[in-house]
Amino acid sequence: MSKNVLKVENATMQFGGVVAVDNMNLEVNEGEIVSLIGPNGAGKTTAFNVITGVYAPSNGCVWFEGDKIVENYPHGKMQKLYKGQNNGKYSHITAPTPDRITKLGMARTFQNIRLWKSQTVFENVLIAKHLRTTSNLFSATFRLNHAEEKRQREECDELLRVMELDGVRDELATSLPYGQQRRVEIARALATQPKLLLLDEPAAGMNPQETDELTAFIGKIRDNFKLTVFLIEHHMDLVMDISDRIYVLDFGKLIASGTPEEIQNNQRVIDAYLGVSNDA
Amino acid sequence: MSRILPYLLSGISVGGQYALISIGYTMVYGILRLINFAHGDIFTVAGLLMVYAAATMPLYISAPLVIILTIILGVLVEKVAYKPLRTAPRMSVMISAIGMSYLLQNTMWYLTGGLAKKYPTLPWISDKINVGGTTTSRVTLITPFLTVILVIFLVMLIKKTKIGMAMRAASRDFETAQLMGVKVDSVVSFTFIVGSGLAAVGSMLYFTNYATVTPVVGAMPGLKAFVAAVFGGIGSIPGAVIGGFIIGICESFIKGASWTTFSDAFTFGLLIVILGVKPTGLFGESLTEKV
Amino acid sequence: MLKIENLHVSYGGIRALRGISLEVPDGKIVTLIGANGAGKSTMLRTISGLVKAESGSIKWNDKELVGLSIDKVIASGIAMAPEGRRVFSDMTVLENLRMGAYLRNDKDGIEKDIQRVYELFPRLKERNWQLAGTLSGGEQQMLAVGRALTSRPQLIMLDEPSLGLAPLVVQDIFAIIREINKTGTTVLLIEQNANMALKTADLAYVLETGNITMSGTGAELLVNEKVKEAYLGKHKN
Amino acid sequence: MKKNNQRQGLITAGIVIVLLAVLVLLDNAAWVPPMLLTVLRKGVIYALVAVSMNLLNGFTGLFSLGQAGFMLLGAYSYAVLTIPVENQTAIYQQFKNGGLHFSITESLTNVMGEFGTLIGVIICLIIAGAVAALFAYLIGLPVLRLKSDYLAIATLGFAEILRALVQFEKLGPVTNGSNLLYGFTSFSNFQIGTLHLGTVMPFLFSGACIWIVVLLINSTYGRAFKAIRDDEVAAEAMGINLAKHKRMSFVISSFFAGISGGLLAMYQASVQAVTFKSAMTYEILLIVVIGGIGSITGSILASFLFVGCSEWWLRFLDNTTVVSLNGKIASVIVICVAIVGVVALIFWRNRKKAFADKRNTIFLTLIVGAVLLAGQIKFAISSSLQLPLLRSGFRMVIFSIVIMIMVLFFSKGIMGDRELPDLLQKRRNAKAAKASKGGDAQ
Amino acid sequence: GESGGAAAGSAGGKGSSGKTLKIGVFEPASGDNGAGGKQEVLGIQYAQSLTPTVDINGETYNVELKVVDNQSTTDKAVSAAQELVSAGVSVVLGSYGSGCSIAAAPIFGSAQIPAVGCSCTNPAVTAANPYYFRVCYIDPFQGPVMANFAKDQFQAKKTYVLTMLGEDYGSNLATFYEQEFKDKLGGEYKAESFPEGTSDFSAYIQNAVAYGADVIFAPSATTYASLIISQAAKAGCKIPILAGDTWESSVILDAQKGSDLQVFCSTFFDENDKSGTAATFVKGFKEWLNADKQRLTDNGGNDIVAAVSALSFDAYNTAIEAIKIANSTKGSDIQQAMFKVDFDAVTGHITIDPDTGDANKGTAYIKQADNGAFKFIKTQSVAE
Ligand SMILES: Nc1ncnc2c1ncn2[C@@H]1O[C@H](COP(=O)(O)OP(=O)(O)OP(=O)(O)O)[C@@H](O)[C@H]1O
Ligand SMILES: Nc1ncnc2c1ncn2[C@@H]1O[C@H](COP(=O)(O)OP(=O)(O)OP(=O)(O)O)[C@@H](O)[C@H]1O
Ligand SMILES: [Mg+2]
Ligand SMILES: [Mg+2]
Repeated sequence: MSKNVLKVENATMQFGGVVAVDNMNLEVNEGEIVSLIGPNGAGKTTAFNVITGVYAPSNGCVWFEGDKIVENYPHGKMQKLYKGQNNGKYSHITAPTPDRITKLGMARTFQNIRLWKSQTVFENVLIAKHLRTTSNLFSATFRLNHAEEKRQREECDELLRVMELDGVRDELATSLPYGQQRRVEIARALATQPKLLLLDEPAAGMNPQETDELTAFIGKIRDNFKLTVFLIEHHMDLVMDISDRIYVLDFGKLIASGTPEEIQNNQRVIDAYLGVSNDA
Repeated sequence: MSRILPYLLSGISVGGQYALISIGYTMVYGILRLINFAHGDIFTVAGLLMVYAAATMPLYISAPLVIILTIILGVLVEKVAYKPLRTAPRMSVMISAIGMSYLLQNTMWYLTGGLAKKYPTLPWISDKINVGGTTTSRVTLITPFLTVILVIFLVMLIKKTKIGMAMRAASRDFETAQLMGVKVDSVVSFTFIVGSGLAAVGSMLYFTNYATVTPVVGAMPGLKAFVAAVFGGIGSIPGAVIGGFIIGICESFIKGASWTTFSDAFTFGLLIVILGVKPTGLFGESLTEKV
Repeated sequence: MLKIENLHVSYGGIRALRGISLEVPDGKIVTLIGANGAGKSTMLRTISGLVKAESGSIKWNDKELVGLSIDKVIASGIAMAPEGRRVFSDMTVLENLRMGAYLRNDKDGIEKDIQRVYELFPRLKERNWQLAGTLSGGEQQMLAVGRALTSRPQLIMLDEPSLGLAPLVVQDIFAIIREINKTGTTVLLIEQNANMALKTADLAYVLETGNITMSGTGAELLVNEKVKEAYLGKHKN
Repeated sequence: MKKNNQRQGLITAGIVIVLLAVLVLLDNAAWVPPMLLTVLRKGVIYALVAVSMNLLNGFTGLFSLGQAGFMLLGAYSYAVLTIPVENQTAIYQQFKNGGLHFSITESLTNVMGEFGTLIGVIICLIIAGAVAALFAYLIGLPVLRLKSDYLAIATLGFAEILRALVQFEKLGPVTNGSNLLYGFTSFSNFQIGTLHLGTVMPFLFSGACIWIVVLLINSTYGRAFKAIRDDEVAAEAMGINLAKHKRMSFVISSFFAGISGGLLAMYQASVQAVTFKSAMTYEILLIVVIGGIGSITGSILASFLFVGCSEWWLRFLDNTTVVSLNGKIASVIVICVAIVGVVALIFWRNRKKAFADKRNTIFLTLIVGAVLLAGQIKFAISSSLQLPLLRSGFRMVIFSIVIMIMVLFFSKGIMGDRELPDLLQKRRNAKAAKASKGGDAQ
Repeated sequence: GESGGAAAGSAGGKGSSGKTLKIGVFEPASGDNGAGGKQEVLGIQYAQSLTPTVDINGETYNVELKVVDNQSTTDKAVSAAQELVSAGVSVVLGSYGSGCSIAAAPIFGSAQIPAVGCSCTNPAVTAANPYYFRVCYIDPFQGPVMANFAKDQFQAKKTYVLTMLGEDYGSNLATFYEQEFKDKLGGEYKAESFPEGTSDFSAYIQNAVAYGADVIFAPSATTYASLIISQAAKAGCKIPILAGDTWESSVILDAQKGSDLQVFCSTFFDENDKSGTAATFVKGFKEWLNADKQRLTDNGGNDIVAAVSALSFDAYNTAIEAIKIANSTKGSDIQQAMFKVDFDAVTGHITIDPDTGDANKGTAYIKQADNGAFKFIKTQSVAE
């Protein structure tokens, strides 16, 4: 049994009265590709945001590689509003900013593409290496770090080659077609040298053809970079193709989990999410 | 009480004038996301226009005329300096505003030779009256009432009419607002009409108290009014008004307490403290950007 | 009827549309399919006036649209759900729907249409008071489509309405499109989900790098080998 | 590749040496109009502060309007530390026993002579920067959390607070209250024998600082700044600590603003708090935007243009009678070159656009250029003319109109977000690409 | 650079008829001191119209005025001064407002161009600046004069002192006033300063009343002065207001007009003095002013003769005297000659103190603004 990389424990995220994520528990094991699916507004993106530190959960905690990286309990205004369970189980606040979590080895892409718009593809990837630099302001300014800089540049070029983006290396990232932009976002996330890669709807806006390419691609990078992948997606072809396991979320609660076959035949999931004839 | 009353009165009066000016800032900001640096100068121009108008015509003609001319100027500034830059980076529009402010100031300077002009005495409102043992002019009392009435009217206008909703929609996204059929240019013009009109009224109240007009006299009240707008949460009209009164009254008391050296500094200090506690001002909507 | 002739559009130096001619007959569903960056969105943006045409003409009920300002185009009975949702993020869901009906003056009619949108997307009804900016991606997409519906246009243009929607909702969306079409609204649809789009459409055009390379009824293109190969993906058939 | 770099280094070094030599020459030649030197000195100082503001506004996307405040701190720190002891009683006449009773430059001059003065000046400039940086660090903690315009107005307010603070009577023994500080080491003190170095020195100081900023911007930290500017959320998600990097940029920018304040003090040979008003910040912002947000060379070019226009070339507009021939020809040549240069640059920038798109720009550029040129020519041939409209204040009216035209027609600034070397480089690349493509086709 | 330019300029005056000698006029035409600056320029222009030429070495030089605007601020003053240097002037006159003079002094000094201040009363203008001279009295004299006046005229025990924050003229003068009032005359005072751009003075006026001041001493630029006066009048304040020389301006008259507020200022001469050079000057200057509408406008819209105009008139003549004595257009020669100047000027006899470069003057004139005109009250000197 491989050890789990990510573990979300009793996580609840509440915005005012809206419970976006409700007492969620899940695990992602090393080397797996795990998908998170569910109807719109089920709380998938919110779950990602909790995991990556964008939001501090109202209650619950997140473990990464055996360390507790996020923990919170209802306090302040939330104390009165809190509707979830496990109230009182947690008593610490650990709320690192997203950059700290990324540094630990977790990287993500966004549902709405967020590339740095005035930068080329190469620069987008290179900037993501910043968190791995050991040079300080002084040594960086006066180029005392040229060895490291050179190494990072080479790594980035290598990454672009693997991601088949070397052809557009010096184009402005945001001038590329959608599909390639998604790939640049993935490359950028990989440049931070993560152990766990979180992808939020990587195939959104892609046509079936491109979606197929992406499917193959995700498998490839998992193997190449020895990653664990956790992804959100509405394209069922992709999800069913590559997932080792799937979690299904509805109204903030996990309603099912299992292998693709199990999920595809789960009546509750079909009713809530998949619909009868799976055409998408 | 008799020690405090005069300061309170002058504070409320100045506050009301700041409030009237700051509405112009806050409305333009609300819709164009632009700090209209030229607003303080439009206020000054209104003062100068009154100086010239009152010299040749009776008040019942000159006062409305000045308001109309100021409104025309306001709209003109928008058409010349801001409209061509609708799609330009925000910083450019800001610079255009600063440039316009320069242009207005320098032109006034050129025309007046940089000398102070005496503001005409407006009958009735500048008469002296006695309040609780202190002599003050009638304008001191009128200002807060007028301000509050105008603001209530304005808030109704924006809350209850379609143009109010259109303004809020346009403030975030011109293109999509246009896709809903909003005539963005008209909405913006409307904003400038209201803003400049209020600045003209404000200038009459202000200069009635302060006697002379110089080309740069609007700069400080302009800045204060802007601070008032930020203070109240920029974009919010009631916020601007409350901000204006708070700043006016605080200032007056600080001068009363003989910390005059720091009366401006205090205004800004207060601003920084407020923003530190509430980063979007007292009534500003806190924007949650979803990722 | 919307009739486009020899339309050219460029962004700076990039030529996005290179002489497009097409027709959208009244009361029909017409779809545009094509790869990423083919110029589909540019097409819609040009019709609504968001982008200026370099040359060519766009006739809507015999009225020339090229050169009109956006609000005039919209006032002539066209509505558009733009790419990327573009909801008014600091207005509530309800206010967003009201903005959709900005040009209408029949209060009762507007209320009725808003209720209809709520029926179509119950999720939005639950979120009625919520600021649109905090909605989930899919919810925003529903709102963008709903907002276009409340304007009761003669022609509705939808740019990838199914983007980011759950499979169940995607099926619903296409049902809705057929339904509003039945009430007499002409539909111009852009979709990445070419399969569903072609099944729904009366007429379809294929756009490749700024040119129309194929056209025909939806059913015709659905079985066309080239289309299958390029746009439908390996999973189909 | 390496060879190319080496060649570039050599070329740069060559240019720098030639530039410095020319400056020394200008400084000592009798025929040079003193106004040219004024423009060069003030221009290069403004270039530094514009670059520092660009680092913050253009490269990090933090809209701050506190520049004048940090310059004030720098200017005062520099002045207070360098006023010779013997002058202090006279200068601080209102604050008996005022002054620090020591002067860093003086002490060092006593020990090491001329060289000591130079070292002293450098030390004091660094202290000037450090004081500004320290204040920036302190105020940065609360205000850098604010978003765009809120940050702008908070920093503007902070600058005003600093101004009031410096004028505070209780600090009078150090700051001389609201009175002038003067008599400290200034550019005219830089002289070897009869060789004036008053223009070279600010170029050296500013140049070194700007060079450091450029290095910084092109380093990994500079790239992180740009990422924050382009998308904060993405930057944070990619592991860039927002608070730390924003503060870093703010402090560095203020450091250089402080140094430029010190240089400005040297240039003016006097310091008074009233001159560091928000109007000064606006001027610098104008320079940054006119030059192009995010372009260092743009900021530098714009500084010289701005200072030249406001201080020199347009001055004739203020006088009902035009000055006589002295220095006139030089000024006319300089301004003609500037006008033609800018017009050419604009044309070149727009060369790719379709004519319909650039028609307005072209006409306007031509008209404005022609009017300015005609004005210059008229100015050159007239001996002593009474011209209508020309009187005190007209210069500033024209100046603001010029600014408006710049802003309205070139909303991205002269350089956009590109650098001069980039533009040249790109052209070379384009040529190369064309050549290789041609090769492929055959 | 600077000296080279100056030499080239003065040597190379190429007029069409005879040679030209340039005199720089370094005055504010705008800003807080714009009004006063314009009046000084008028005095100089009038003087030049009377003495348009000067003979040097048997050759007649036409005097050409080169007027620049220092905009009343020290930073703009620097470039304005540089402009004069680059125009190649032989002598500089001005400025109204000591700050600008202090800021520009090093520039004139290093270009070796002597400058003659007209109404800049701060001692620092000439102190340690061998090239700066002046024809008026200085603040260490003027401040005590006003303190003595307050004591003599109103038996004042308490003074409220109001100055603008960051304005050196006012705060300096106030300091000298306060010292005299408290240390020598045994009174007490309360000092406050208002920030630049203030337009609401009601709080300050209330403070003065609350303090129970016998007089208010408010030396400030006329833009603020008019606000202070009109708002004091409006608030019904009865305390006499005193100020320095800058207040002798039509702006003050306008502000005081129609109220019974007592406003006093010290000044450099008495325009209604019916005897001697002053009378001739006043008559001639009025005629000259009235001959041109622009001049009248610049003078503030009337033909009242300001003391600063008289001073600038004297400054011009002092410069001409020095040039004659030096018999040279060279700055350093003229500077040496300054100390030998000795003539009867409008504002009194002028000789220059060899240590400071200031004119030796010992009396001030006190005037009251009284419904549209200045009324001469008395001459005042300092109690020993
Ligand atoms: N604002 C813009 N500036 C420059 N080029 C643009 C801009 N918008 C689009 N383009 C370019 O125009 C071409 C057509 O873009 P368009 O958005 O119309 O494609 P599309 O068919 O809608 O693609 P997608 O499926 O990705 O939405 C593309 O090459 C794109 O890069
Ligand atoms: N800041 C917020 N304030 C209030 N409600 C919020 C906020 N953020 C998210 N929500 C609500 O929480 C719910 C979950 O949103 P989330 O974005 O996680 O959905 P999702 O599963 O990613 O959906 P989709 O597939 O449509 O992207 C939604 O109903 C949304 O409206
Ligand atoms: Mg989502
Ligand atoms: Mg598209």
